[in-house]
Amino acid sequence: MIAPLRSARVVAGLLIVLLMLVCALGAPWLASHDPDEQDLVAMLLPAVWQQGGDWAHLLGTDGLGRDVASRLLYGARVAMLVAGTASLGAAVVGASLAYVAGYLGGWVDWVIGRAIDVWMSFPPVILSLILMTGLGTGARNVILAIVLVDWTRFCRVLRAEVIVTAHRDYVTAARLSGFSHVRTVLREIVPATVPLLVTVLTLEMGIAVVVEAILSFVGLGVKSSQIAWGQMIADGRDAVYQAPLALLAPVGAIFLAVAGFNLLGDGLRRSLDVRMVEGRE
Amino acid sequence: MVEVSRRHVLQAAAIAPLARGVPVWAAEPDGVTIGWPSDVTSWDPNQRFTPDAHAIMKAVFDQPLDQDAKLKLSPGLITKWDMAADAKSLTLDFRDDVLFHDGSKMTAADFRWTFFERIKAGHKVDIAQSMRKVTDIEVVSPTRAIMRFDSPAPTVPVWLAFLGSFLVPKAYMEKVGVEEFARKPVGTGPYKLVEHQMNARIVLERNEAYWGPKPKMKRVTIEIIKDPSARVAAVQSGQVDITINVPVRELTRLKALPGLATDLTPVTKVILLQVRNDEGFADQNIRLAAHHAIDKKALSAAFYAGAAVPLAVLGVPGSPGYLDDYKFDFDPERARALLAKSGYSMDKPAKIRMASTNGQFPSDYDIARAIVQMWKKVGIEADLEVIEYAKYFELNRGNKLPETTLYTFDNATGDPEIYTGYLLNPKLPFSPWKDMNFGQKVIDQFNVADETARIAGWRALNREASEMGAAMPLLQSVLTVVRKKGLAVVPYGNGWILPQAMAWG
Amino acid sequence: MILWATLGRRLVTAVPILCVVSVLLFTALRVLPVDPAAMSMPPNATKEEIEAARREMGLDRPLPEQYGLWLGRAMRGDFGRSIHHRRDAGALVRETLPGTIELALAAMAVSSVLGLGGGLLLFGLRERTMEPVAETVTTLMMSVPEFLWALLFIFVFGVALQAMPFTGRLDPGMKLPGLTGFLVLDAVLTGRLDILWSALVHLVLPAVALGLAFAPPIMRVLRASLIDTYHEDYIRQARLRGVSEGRILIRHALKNAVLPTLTLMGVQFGFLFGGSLLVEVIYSYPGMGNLMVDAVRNADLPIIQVVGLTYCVVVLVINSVVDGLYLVLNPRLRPR
Amino acid sequence: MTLLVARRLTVSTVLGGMRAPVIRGLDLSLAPGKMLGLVGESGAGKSMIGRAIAQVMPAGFAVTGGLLEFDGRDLVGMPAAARRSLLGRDIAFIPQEPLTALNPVLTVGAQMEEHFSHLGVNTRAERLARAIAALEAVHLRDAADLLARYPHQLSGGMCQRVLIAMAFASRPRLVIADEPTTALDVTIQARIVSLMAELQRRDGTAVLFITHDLRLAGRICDEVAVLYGGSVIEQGPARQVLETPLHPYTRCLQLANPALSGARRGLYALPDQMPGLRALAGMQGCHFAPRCPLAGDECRVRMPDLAGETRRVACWQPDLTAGIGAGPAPPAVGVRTSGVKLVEVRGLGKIFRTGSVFRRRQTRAVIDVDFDIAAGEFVAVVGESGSGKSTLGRLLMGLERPSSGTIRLDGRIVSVPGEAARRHRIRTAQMVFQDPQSALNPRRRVADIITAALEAAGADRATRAMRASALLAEMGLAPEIGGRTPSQLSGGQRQRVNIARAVCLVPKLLVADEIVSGLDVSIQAQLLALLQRLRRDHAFAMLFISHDLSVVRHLCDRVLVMYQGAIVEQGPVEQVFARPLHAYTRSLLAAA
Repeated sequence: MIAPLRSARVVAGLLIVLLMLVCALGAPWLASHDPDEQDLVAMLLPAVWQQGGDWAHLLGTDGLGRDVASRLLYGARVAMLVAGTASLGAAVVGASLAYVAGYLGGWVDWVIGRAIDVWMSFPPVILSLILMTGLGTGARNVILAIVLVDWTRFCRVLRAEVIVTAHRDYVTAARLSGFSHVRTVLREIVPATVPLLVTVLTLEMGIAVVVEAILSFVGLGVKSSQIAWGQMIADGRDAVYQAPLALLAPVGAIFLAVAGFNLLGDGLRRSLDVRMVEGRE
Repeated sequence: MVEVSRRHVLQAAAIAPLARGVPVWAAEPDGVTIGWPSDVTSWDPNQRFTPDAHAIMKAVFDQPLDQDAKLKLSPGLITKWDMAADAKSLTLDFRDDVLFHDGSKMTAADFRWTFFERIKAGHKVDIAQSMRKVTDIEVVSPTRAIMRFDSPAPTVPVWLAFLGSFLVPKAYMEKVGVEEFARKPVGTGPYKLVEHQMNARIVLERNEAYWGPKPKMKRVTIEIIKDPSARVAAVQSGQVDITINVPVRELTRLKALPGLATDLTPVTKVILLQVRNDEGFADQNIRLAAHHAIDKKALSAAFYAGAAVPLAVLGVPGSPGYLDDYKFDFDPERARALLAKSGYSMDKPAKIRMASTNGQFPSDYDIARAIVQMWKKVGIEADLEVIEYAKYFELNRGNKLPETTLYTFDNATGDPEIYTGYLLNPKLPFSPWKDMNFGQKVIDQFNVADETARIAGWRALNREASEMGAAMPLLQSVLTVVRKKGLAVVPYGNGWILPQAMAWG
Repeated sequence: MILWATLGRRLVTAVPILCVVSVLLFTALRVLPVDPAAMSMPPNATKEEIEAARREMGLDRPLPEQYGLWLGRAMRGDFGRSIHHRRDAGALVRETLPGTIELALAAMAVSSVLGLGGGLLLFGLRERTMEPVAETVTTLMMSVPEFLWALLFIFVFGVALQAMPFTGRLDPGMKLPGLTGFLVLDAVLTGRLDILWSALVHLVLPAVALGLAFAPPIMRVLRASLIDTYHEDYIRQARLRGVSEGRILIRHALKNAVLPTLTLMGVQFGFLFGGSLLVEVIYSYPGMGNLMVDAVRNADLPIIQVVGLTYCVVVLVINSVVDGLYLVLNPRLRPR
Repeated sequence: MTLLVARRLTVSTVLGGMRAPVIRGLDLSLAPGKMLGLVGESGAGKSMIGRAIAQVMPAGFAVTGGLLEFDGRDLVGMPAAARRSLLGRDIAFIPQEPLTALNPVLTVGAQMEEHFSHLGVNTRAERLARAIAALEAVHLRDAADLLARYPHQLSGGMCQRVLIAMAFASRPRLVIADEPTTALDVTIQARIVSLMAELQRRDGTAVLFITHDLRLAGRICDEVAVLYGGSVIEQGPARQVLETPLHPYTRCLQLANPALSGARRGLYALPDQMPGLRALAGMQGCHFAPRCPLAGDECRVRMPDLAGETRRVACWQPDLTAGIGAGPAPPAVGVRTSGVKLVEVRGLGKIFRTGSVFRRRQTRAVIDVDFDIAAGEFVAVVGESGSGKSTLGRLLMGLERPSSGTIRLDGRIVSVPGEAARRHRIRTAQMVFQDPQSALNPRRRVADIITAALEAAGADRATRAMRASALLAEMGLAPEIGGRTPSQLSGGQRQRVNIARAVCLVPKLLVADEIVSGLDVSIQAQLLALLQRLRRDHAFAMLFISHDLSVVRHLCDRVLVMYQGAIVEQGPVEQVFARPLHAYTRSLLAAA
């Protein structure tokens, strides 16, 4: 497990992800203001380096006089929470089905394969919108929606890998050695697919950040009382002329977070010698 | 770097339309392009009450009755109306010089079709509700009709000037059917619909055969731009000549740009919090605390450049029901004290739910969020939910509105009856306040005949409503307009921006 | 012909998929805490009137029966009436779909050109010093989803440079020919070059924003499959026959390497079609995406249903087309 | 006069910062019209020579010394364009894997047309005519129809014929054939070889025939050069080299090959394997010395040169070579069989159903098969690919469910579903897989792999460790191998590990599917010796699936001949091989 650390991408990605985690976990200490604290006389202040900027508001304030930098930090919490739990959830659901389908084959595989077909005929954005319509807003529902939409990503990619592995003679040999099906899967197939799983998981985290931002942007994401980058973008759009940073800062934060996960995933893919998986494939 | 780009924006704004291979967006001298925040969902004007589309409807169709500048009923297609003493019949005289866009003549038969036959034929029209009491419309001659009611209906003339009351041609509609009519409407209004591309554009052309004053603009293009920042960009780049409902804070910036003018007009619309009389707001102390905790002046300053007048009662300054001498103070201390009386504090906040629209009127969502913060500081924790305007009635009908909802109410007439009488009438769909003690007083007030007593009664009820926390009026709404300097618009007190009232000066 | 047989088979498999999708959509949306009947009535409607409307809409019947009812009507092309727009839902989709398809096709073109071109470029850079730089750039590009591109483009080209229009599909004041709904096509058919130009200019930012987001994976897959292909025996054998390098790339390698790329593009274009929704919202582009977002906000069930279904149909069509193309390009799938 | 000349040719790569030669100081010459066999085991560098001629080498490899000339022109320094005009025209290549050497997305016609266009045939009509003529020259029927087909629609043999047709289309002066028959079935191999010989005679082409099969090279080539560790160690007229090898390595190779006819003899099993590039780079003296049974002190210090006139050999003491004798005498066949029936198969059939709902397809892989295996008996199954022999093995192991018939193992019917039958089956029978690459989990240590059965049975760590070291010793593997992962092992070592796992709990029956195919002869001889020793020690029976008749003859007691899913002939090996009754058996034997 040391080998990946020699990849510059992995290190860069890890650093960014760590930075995001520090921001998320340390937001209460790092933030200079209460992120919800409004100041109706200090709205749309410029950033510190701009004319009229003030050290009190590093990145200026938004349309309600809230500190953009502090909101950015707190926004990382939802982003990281959703990225972590949603992708893990999707991985658990998708991978379990992939192992079952790929190993057992037959009608089980057929049913799961058709389920994937049905899911794949829905563009993810549309499906998550519809799900959120049904589920209602809130971080928990965003996570649920992402799990319900993106399990197919894991299932599709892993299922192919499981089928390849399951056809290896050493899997047959394990059965012939007297192992049960469950032990065979756990012993021979799961370890072979872990690098792929980790890679897809990492890339999925980036996707989850984007999906959460998209949903919050159209107002179907987290609750309005929660601080999310997507909402900051939606808010910042109204004042793009007065305070462009209120829009650009969350855009940059999303980009950085996604880039972190992508660099990490990409680096892992290379150093763990996983076959090609593309970001949104 | 951002500073540089902003300066660049300003410079570029001036030259953009001239330079580069960008299509030229400047309008023709007798045409105008309007950036409009909402689309017309259906061209059947009777179908639905849509305040947003009312101005556009008024360009294509005419109402039987109109309102003058002082918002009093005035002749429209109807020249004379005469309500019987028992208020069970209404005699109407029509103009005889009105042509529909297809060239056919408008007669009383069209009136009967619109307000009676359509409803009986089962067309899904909202005016069916306002014309519920109509038993028949008797066509005496092409220019005279008599409406008959099953019970006294003194408000029918008002309804004839209300949303959704537009005259449609019987012959044409019967020929093409409702669906087709909704696509290719024919009215009597000053403009004809030339083209409508959903969610994008409406193109109107002057009706040269119009019976009334001829509009100045030959061609009116309405660009549907729902996003406020996009509307700002559009007017700034010259894509549109005029737009409305832009965030007030943009006005200051846009005013400074060469070639642009801005208007900020107070209108008859009130911004208020509608409240329930139960659940988290069952306790009057909490309601009053919530009201006292809101710094209306700060809201006005922050979101309406101070132009929106803070209100103490339901009504706008200058309207008969308004109480100039009554104040409802911004007093967080008092709010805290009231909450303490009911056992709540910052540490143990009272919990309520709140709803707001987002984009229905300028800065609505921001105001809601600002209020949530103001409440937080006194010990009220509000869970804010965004709803669509259309959902308000549905939720209210099911008694599912939260404790409080940020709401605007447009009263083009300014009459107190249509403020408090509507907003706090438990029998009408507007009010989540279902308490019949106060509600009965409101309903009874409708029957007061004497004008002085009527106004006095409403004023008393206005005061009572505020004092008991049944209503939380916030601000008088303002209309924001950004237009090219050369474009003149006649201002309407109720905020209408009518194409027929525009001219290049 | 085999191509038609495969497309036919695709369509046959698409029917059950659509059925399942429609059932899922139907049940999912019935769980919603909204009352379509109440929403379709004016504010001052009475309870009895709403009850009548509910009966008329069939909402009082059991769910399977409601579905049967809906399906029966849908078969006849009647998808119900929009609650919000008070119009035939199918007609609304027919009006907005061409715009979305036009945008998606333009974005697919952008995405294909950038993806394939970029893939060739990346391949050309293999084992050069620039390679890690180029790859990092693609990784970073992959980190910008379509809605960020869209916002950035508005900010840069619309707001800061004022070089490009970024709302709608046409300049104000231009009359839409209105033949097919595909503006570019209509403009060409009617010979209106001004409209053609305006439509194209309006298409640039949204299409590039959308296309750009889906190009990097195509680049990388093409590069990877080209590298794989160059390890194949037949490439070496062609070299051993004295075939020139240029010919090897174009005639031997690209034809093979494009196959995995095509598979990816099929999936990508399905996603791209969904991604058009956000771009439409951001660019106030009148298309199905805006219709959908409106419908979602207004809980306009008939619209959500038919729009959701339409997205599926289009994705299935895209997949079928890609499958067909794959078949044309890949003789191995033909029978022995 | 010589057409192709290599003088002190050295091809190197860089390994761990050090230059490692793959071919060192190679001397070769090939006269026009002659056929030179280049023989060697894997790693000898034989394919690299062909690649060097075309200068199409894997990344990192380059000619670092010496001279390589074709018709007096320097092939290495020549401009690429000039070389390209030689390739396909004067120098043609026939590849090892015909199925992958044709572009799958282009029709045969398109590829042949391209070739003729390269050869300067300008009109399409003429190109097509030439293509048809070329295909007819390699005895392909319906040539015109063939042009419209894609490679996947052809069999391996047909593809190879197409490639041969293209190679000889320009009447080249030199054809380089790199293991052209290895990927093909036995019966087809013979036909391809004779086709090449025919065309070579027709055009007077010189052929460089690269192969691992000494016997094959000896049969068809004019001259043979034997490679070891990147250099030629013996060269001479083919028959002479085959019959009286001068180099100990050649002699050992010859003795490691089991004979198909004549008296059964022991195999000479060379120890270890050819050293890797890194080891060779640092080696002094004769590269073969570490494995040579005759190596003396001088051999280990000084590298001998290739010396001699018509017979050339690189050895300090070639006169001793003839003294190397065959290995220990083979075990007497059939003696150990007890007559107790271990396996009884009756009416066994297997039908595979494939295809979609729309187009069901059935393949009858095994048809109504009856046979027995006695305890301790080695039974071979032979047949070409697709004859159902692997399926038979998998049926026996319960890896496929029979469509009909019964299998009785050690007195109990195991061809029924259920855990009890499975337990009984895997206790009685174990399987050795064909491809050790696939059969060994790359993530596990060897010791874990070979004691997996103990782990499954719940044995503790100490028991497993003990069994592991015993097994390693038994397989002739060093104890430290137990701590390695499969990727760190050589091919021969992997196959031993593969066998060790199967014999861990000492089953009564081993099913071995092609376990020595694809291995070098010397490794093959080692494994055969190992199997014989294990048989002696444990007295298990074996179902030995193989396509190699000489190996079967060497190892097995009885043989089942399978053809298209059915057993067409069975009996004692010697009897069947000497007097085949079925026509298919006869053709198999004729081709071998």
